Amino acid sequence: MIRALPAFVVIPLVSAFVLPVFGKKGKSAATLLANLATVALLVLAIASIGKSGVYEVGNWPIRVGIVLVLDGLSSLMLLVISVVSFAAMLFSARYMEQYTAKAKYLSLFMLMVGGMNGVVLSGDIFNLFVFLEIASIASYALVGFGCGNEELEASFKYMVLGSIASIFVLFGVALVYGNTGSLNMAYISKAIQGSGLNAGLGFALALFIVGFGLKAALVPFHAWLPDAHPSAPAPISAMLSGVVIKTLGVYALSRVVFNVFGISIPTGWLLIVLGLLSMVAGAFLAIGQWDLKRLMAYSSISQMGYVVLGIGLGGLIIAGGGNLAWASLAILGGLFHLVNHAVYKSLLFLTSGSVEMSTGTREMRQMGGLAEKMPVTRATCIIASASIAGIPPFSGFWSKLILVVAAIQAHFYWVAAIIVFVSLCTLIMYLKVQRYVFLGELPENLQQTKENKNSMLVAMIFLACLCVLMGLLVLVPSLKQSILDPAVQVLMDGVKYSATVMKM
Amino acid sequence: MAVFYILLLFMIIAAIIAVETSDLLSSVICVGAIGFGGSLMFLFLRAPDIAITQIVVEVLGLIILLRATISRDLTFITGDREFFGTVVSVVIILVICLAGIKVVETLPDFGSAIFTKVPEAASQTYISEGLAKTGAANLVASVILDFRAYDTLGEATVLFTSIIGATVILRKKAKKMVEDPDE
Amino acid sequence: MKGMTVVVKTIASWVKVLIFLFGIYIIIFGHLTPGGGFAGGVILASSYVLLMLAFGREFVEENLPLPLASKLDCVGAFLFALIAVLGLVLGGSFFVNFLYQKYLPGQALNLISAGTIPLSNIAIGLKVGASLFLVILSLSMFKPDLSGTEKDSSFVVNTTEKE
Amino acid sequence: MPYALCFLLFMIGLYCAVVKKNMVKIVIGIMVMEYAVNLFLIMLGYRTGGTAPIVDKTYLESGTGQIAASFINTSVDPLPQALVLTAIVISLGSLALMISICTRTYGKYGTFDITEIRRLKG
Repeated sequence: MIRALPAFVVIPLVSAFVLPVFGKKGKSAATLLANLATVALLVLAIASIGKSGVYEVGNWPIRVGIVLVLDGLSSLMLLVISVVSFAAMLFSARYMEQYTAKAKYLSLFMLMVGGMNGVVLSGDIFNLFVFLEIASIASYALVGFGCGNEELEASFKYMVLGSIASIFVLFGVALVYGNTGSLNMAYISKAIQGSGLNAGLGFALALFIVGFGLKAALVPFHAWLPDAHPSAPAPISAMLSGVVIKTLGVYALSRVVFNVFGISIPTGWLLIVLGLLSMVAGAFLAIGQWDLKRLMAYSSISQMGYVVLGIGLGGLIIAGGGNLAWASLAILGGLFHLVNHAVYKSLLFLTSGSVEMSTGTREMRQMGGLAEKMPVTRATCIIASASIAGIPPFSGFWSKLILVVAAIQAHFYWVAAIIVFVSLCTLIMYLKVQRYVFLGELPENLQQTKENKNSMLVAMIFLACLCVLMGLLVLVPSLKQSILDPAVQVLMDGVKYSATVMKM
Repeated sequence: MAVFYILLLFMIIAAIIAVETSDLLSSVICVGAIGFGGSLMFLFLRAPDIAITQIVVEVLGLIILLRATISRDLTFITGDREFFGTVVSVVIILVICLAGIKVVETLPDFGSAIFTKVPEAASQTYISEGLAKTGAANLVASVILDFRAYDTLGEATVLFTSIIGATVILRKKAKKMVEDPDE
Repeated sequence: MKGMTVVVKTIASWVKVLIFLFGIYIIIFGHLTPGGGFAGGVILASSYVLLMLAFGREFVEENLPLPLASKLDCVGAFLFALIAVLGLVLGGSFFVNFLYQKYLPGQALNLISAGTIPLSNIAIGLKVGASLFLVILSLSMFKPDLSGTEKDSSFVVNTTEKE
Repeated sequence: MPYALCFLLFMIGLYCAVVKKNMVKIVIGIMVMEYAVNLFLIMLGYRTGGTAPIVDKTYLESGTGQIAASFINTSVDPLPQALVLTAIVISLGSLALMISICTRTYGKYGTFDITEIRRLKG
């Protein structure tokens, strides 16, 4: 398996290099090729579960060359990326027929996937920056894909903030190199453990937190997300909300904070505060929205808050020398919420795309009564809404429950109260979606609305089934041990990462 | 040493002019000056590869920037965003600047490369064994195309991505008329 | 864009050849002297940009049409990835310099040395040159029409849709 | 001290990108930040009185073909140079995309002023 690690990057990149050569005529062949690539990635990601190891690119030893590192956390992220990209690609096969330049769209899509896989696998901090840029630049272009006024403006805003974030990350890399003389994350971590955190490294850590926080759209840095995510075509919104902010933001942040610099009490508190701010502000802003996709985008900010809160809470307990079982529960809650959110938020964006394609609008006040006209979309949307609001049998309930239990165990009662409160807000906003989109009077101009067909429905039903079944990931011990526990362990181990990587 | 200070001051002055002038064209030309200063600086820092790349990239980047500004209705957009926002950002930037002074002290002195102080730095291997292990006399080439070739794949891909992105953004018509492909 | 005067055109057509050759030199000797694929590729692109400035866009488009440049771009990127994958197949790991280590060690400081590094330089030079040419051509084909704030952007020139 | 000046250059770029309201000015600010970071990286690898990291015949010991100690002891760090080469090309790519977005937006609105363009709600 370890020998096949470059395939995670090579398959998407090579298919992206080949795809633009298909012009208008080879459109269906290009679509088929892109779908095959995502299926292959999905198979590889499933095969990589439970494996771990280091791949030395070019046979250079870890000190000299670049290494790809597969551990629990990266295989979890690979799985999430490939599941969501598989569904989004299936959905776009038909959805993107309304746009021109489909071959280029597919190419950019594959580049985005390749960039994210590269970020997840990289064991070298500069390499992480390079692949971060691939994924970000592809997503800037995809946000502006519609070329309308709104799209261009959102794309520009996203691009400016994203570029500033990238430069911050690059500056952080430069400072780290200036202080430790090394770029490999394991060696940097070792050097930091030896020398302790001086002002330069502390500043570099601050730059990393701001940079990755901008990519993750945590609250003080969230300005671009409510514009960018709704403006993109629906499958891209699903990718952006579902995986891009998680991979480029939360994954990179937790990798750097936990494994490279080592978690400390101030950074733990910082993550908790960022998480709480995002949760509360995102939820309040979302309730007031009337644009379907914009509401979902704000709710993404709020849900990312849960993830960062869980991870930060766990980090705080570890750094404070508390009970490690509580810490691992909090981190498990955060990571499990990350997986859940990837699935149901991408499903929600796909349903919004389906609604938009059929009705031609995103304004909720102009919709209504679509329940009869679009039964499948409606059913999947209900499942996703129930999940995100935390209704018991569905996936979102379990992750929120774990977070609440972890917060209570660690005596953060007010945090638990906020989690429950924000969950109620989430319930309200998705009841609003159900009420205005699917129930009520069917407006005159929407009488002709039809349900979408084929691949779009398959993609939505696939994700809906996952939403229902996802609870099994924590309820069935063997699944939990093979998928979630290794990922939690990576963050729990913290700076032991460097010793682990050097030994592998 | 003095040449570095002169060039850096030149770049900073050019940057201030580029930021503050109200004429967009002069601003773009000042960016060219910064890039030129940077290229000379790279040359004096013993990085001829970077100097060549910087100067040619500068030329093309300038053409791209000029393409965006020339023959446009260059309404002079003076002034900044709202006053309050400006003050807040300036204060934040000043705070970062003060922090930066602390940060700079932690770095090794200018002119004593960091890799000489780290016992297991990769750069020492590159210098002493690069030629024997890769056969390239230009050690920078041996690093970017052999030791760290994976980075270069990423870099070529970034360029590819942005060019595809640019052609996508500049394409003629974005949306087709809505039609049902099944019928 | 009819181009400039005949003096400029004559000089440009000569200088263009020189710049082009210089770009090729920079690429091919990238592993021995400063330079390499990126710098050389940018120089190749700038020779065409000079031609474009002197002769006008249409002339350059006849020489190197957009779809061809777009394909060259893809081919360059693909070749570089191919070298990497060949390293996996022939050398046992991704990006192994298999030519140098196994088949063609060459003598240090010679033109033919360093295995795959010159080949990678050529692939990257091709890719960078084609892609930068592409972006400058696309930008110069874009003609904004300031007559109104129309929704349908009919003024935007078709880039590579024709292919 | 040169590091501090470099840091100042970075801050000028950040100021420009955050405060200005002209789209091209924002792009210029980002470019200035990139120059500063590139310069900073190269400075980290500089040795006083160093040589460029390119081996030529004078640095090869005759007979053995080994690299002379005079090269090993004076060569500047090739690693930051490789990183900066990558970073320059990345910044060129993002510049091209940003300028395309600016040009296209200009075609729609006839201005580069972001306060006039802003159509989206906060």
